[in-house]
Amino acid sequence: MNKLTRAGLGLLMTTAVATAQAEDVKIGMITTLSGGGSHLGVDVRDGFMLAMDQADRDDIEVLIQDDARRPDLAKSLSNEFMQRDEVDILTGIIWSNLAMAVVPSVVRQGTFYLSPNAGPSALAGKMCHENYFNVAYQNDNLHGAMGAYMREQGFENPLLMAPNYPAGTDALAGFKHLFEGEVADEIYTQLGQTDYAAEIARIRASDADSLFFFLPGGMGISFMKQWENSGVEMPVFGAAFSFDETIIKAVGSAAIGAMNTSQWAYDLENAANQAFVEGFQDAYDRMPTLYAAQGYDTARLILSALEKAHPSDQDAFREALREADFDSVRGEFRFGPNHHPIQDIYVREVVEGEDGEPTNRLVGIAVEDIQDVYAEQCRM
Amino acid sequence: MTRLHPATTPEASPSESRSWLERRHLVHGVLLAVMLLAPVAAHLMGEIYYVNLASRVALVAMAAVGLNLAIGYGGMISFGHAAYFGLGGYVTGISAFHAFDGSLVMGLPGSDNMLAIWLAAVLLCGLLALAIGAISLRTTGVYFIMITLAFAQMAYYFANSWPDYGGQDGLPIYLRNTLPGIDTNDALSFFLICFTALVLSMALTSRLMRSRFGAALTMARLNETRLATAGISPFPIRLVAFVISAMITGLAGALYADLNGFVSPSMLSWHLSGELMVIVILGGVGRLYGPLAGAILFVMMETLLGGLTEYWQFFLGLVLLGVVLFAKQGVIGWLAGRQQHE
Amino acid sequence: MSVTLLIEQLINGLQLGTMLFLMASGLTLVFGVMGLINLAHGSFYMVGAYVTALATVSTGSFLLGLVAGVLAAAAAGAIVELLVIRRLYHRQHLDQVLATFALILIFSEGTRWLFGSSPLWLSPPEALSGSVALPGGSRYPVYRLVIIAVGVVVAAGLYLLIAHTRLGMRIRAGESDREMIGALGVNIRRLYTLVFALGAALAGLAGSLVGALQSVQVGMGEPVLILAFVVIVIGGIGSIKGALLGALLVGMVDTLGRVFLPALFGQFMSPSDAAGTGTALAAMLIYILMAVILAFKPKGLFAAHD
Amino acid sequence: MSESVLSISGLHKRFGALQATDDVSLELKAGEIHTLIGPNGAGKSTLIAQIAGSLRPDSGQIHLGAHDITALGVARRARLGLGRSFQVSCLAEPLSVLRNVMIGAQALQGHSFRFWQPVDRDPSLLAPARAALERMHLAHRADTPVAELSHGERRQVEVACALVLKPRALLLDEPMAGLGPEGTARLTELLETLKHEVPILLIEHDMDAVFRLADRISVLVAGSIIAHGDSATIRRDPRVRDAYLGD
Repeated sequence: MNKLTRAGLGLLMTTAVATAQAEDVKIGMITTLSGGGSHLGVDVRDGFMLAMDQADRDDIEVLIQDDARRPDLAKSLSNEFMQRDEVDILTGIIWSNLAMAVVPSVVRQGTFYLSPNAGPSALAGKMCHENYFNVAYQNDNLHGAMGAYMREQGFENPLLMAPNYPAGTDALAGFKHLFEGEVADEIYTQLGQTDYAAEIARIRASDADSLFFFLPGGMGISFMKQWENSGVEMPVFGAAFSFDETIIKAVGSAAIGAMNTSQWAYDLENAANQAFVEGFQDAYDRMPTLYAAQGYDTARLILSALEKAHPSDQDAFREALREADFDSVRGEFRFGPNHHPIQDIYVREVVEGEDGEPTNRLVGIAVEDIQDVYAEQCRM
Repeated sequence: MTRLHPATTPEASPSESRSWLERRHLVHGVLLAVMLLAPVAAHLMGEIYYVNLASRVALVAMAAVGLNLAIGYGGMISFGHAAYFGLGGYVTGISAFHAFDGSLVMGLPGSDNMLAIWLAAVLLCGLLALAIGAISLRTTGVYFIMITLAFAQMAYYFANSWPDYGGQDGLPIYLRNTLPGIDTNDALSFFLICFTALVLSMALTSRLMRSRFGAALTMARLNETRLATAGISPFPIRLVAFVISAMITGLAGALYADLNGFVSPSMLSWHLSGELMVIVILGGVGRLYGPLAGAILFVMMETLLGGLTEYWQFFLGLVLLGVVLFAKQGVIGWLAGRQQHE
Repeated sequence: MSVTLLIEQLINGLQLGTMLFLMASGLTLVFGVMGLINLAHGSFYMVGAYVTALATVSTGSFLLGLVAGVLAAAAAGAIVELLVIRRLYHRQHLDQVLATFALILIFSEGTRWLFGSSPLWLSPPEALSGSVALPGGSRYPVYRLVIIAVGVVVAAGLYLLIAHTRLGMRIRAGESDREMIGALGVNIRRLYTLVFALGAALAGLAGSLVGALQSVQVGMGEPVLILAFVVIVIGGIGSIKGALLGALLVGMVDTLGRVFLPALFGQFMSPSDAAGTGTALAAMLIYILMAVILAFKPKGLFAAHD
Repeated sequence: MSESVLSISGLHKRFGALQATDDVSLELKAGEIHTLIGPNGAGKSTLIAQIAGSLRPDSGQIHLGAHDITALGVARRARLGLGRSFQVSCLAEPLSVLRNVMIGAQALQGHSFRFWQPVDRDPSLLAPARAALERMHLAHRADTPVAELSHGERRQVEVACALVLKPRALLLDEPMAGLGPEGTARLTELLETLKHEVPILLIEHDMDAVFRLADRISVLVAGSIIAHGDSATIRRDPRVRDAYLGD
């Protein structure tokens, strides 16, 4: 139900102006908690709050709002956070089109924005900004890594499919950049589409030798279920977004055998990751996805920076963020000049777990120390 | 054309009408005072968020004033007024976009001067309404409702498909447009612009309805055959009213885009058309101050209830159902007494 | 554009058409007999899908789930008719639009309150999953063929009911002259509740079938509702024959438009822009179709009843 | 008698198998009341609808003075001076009597796309409207909403609405229906004086009023005019008697 815009307290009831002590920090989280893409936002929020609870600090206040994957709603929520709550840091947005609507004006008004997921190419390149950090990846990274991997595996004529929004175009551009070969076709679907009959028919009619698709959240679930029933025989590849734990559980056996690239896997051997996975399962009794890992890392980055400086001192806090002096669940983690991560990308395979449910098993490294191609376009 | 008697009932006897008049003016005065003083108070307390909220109420009310001219005074149940609200918004967005990077739109330079934008928005919405009205007003009853909905959906999907202006992802307006001599970035100044636009739109509607055109439009609504038999053909009267109604809603949309700093196809969605109708009904259809009362009630419910429960629309549904089934007069009817000939 | 692709897309269009007919038939019936436009018709589609999803999980059988879904939608229809719709018959269209708009809010937010806002996933039953070979050598999902079959059976059943049963005779009489059948001693109130519940059941059936294929989430009924309105307006409000033709027409135009327009634009635009422009223009096609038909026949193709 | 004000020639209208208007021609001359009588179902209202413009004839011509108004709409014909009243009164119930009448005055004074001058204090509209009400002895009811009027008063308002158009021809569709004896008498007396200003084509069932008022009578049966002449000849005409009077 489209709401003109959602807002907090009433028109006539003016709140007593909260006198913020000097060291108090307010963090605003706008993420998707309803609709087809809700499990991504729920995981980012849960991962983020897990780190905050573990840190157990009473001087940090986290305000959370649901954007229902609507750009206009995300924009008005960000206005609300900045004008009414005067937050120091904003984070949480999952979808790149919402990030493009919100981030440019937020960072120009002196508020830090730490993206736990959306990494549109524009914000990594010419529209980069000193107050904008991306803790997850630049959208192309995971897709580019899969392009490189498929080239090595000898596939010559893949068919590419993604939703028609910034992250979708980034995904296929990133894939082609490192795949370097010819592609059978590029199919763009509607964001939030649930019926893929027409697309499956086009895939069946094409002469592709493999399918690479980027369909996060509910879109991935709908497609994979309809793909299984369509009887099309073709190896399937994607980035972790199309094969995160929640998707492969809902899709079931159809996902077995699919390969996907991710900058995180729950079976990565490092202390921080083991602590995170156990902590997440104890707190929420479900397996974390990469979104939860990204939410957790974003919170730990903020906590590490707060040790050194308060956001009101912008330069000092920015330096603290740049150092990224925290042990990430992905192991080694550092920022490039455009505040986007330089990190390893791993390959995972969907296999049948002990409990019969499909799960991702780490296979190996697809690309080491990948850096996005847009870094040199960024003038900070 | 279905004959709609929204809230017009026979005139009260002279003695009763004098007390009725005071009550009506009192209510109108209070509404305007609240609309003006609340944001000024919020401004003094440095709560710019509530000043912007008041601007939103004023603009939503103005959009509803436009719709009320069509539904309340003209008896034309348009289920597609979001098309004009959204078009107005996109005129602002596109003009600012081209002013920002200097490129041309169909040969015309973009401009970030609000006066130019408002003029363009009003003209374009008028033209769109002329085209849509010319076809839609040939149908009657349910078909009119459905065809206006269809045209708005066409506008919605067109906005979705236009890649240059962000399509589904919408179009951010990084810098609010300017007005000579006024700092439009100051929340209170922008509110005063919106408030003035609202009051002007209400004054225009009131003046319009007392003029010869208004007399003809009222007769077209109440008894189309009588109007034709008296020598005035109803179609052109309705079409002009439909165009003026769209212009007012379109101008509200243009200002709304500047308030939010963002335009997206959701400004054209049929939900918005529905919400504007809800505001007109809640306030009292065919009443001059209905849209203002309806907009205040709607936004108050959204902010107060929205703060308490995420499912505030459930209660909005119940309230709306109650008003439609039991309190046809709406808030104004309940507060200011039954309809008189305004 | 290979032949197999064309065949498969035509069947996809047919499947969307039958789905739209299930929705549109109820909508046009309610308007034809009671002269009432019901925006909340999409909510019964959603109710059917949710109840089917839950019942299938608890009983383990899709068939039982389906029956539960249809019955739940019919019950919801009857309750809504008794409490709200009954007061609207003699009100103007504005009141009907707003009252049923309010019902959308109540149903959507109520469902979100009860079932939360993330979608439920339900896969079609084992027997109906997988694909079957088509004569042309390509394969086609069994479940979608089942949906087409169910649609055809229901269409035939509806035709028989309207043409050859007592209830059907009353419905046709009600369509032509509402006051008259009241005078003839037909229990109008019961007939209206029955017709409304029947319409809701049809919508619930459509929702249940689609829910297993795609996803069950709040607001899933709304896009289909708008399409259903286009269908009944094109077909002529109140006419079942019009609803059937309108549904097939819109199903084909929408599906084929969504496939072939992007391919057409793909010749001279980037794939992403082509897809965006193509799909949106495809969506606009059906509204342009509707406006054109209304411009020439202001009462739709088979204007049985104003 | 002087030349015709309203002339209908060769009018045909068919609804499927039913020939509702079968080659009808008739004249309305200045200063006369031409009455049209006929049994129910004779096609009187179809004929009136074609003359007033709400129905398009299949063939035939209608002239108002020098103007060929066959293809014109209702509003255009009204402005050219064709006033009419309805068999079932057709007024804006919630509006006052005055407002119902004023709309006609407004139509005569050019287009209605005037957005500024308020109507309720505009003498150029109020004067003609009040004058028309005066003629119909309704001045005292000017500010009363039509909804509160008696049936008879509504008939009078309908005629006033036609008069305000300064008509050159008047179509009255059973104005006496539902009037009491006193109302009928008053209306009859008014029509007698009115006919010298504007000729009247009168459709009426009240035979006393018909025979008293009519200068000429045409009898319409099954869509065509079977007899035509003054009251005396019509009263004696055998065809009329068995087709219609039957006494």
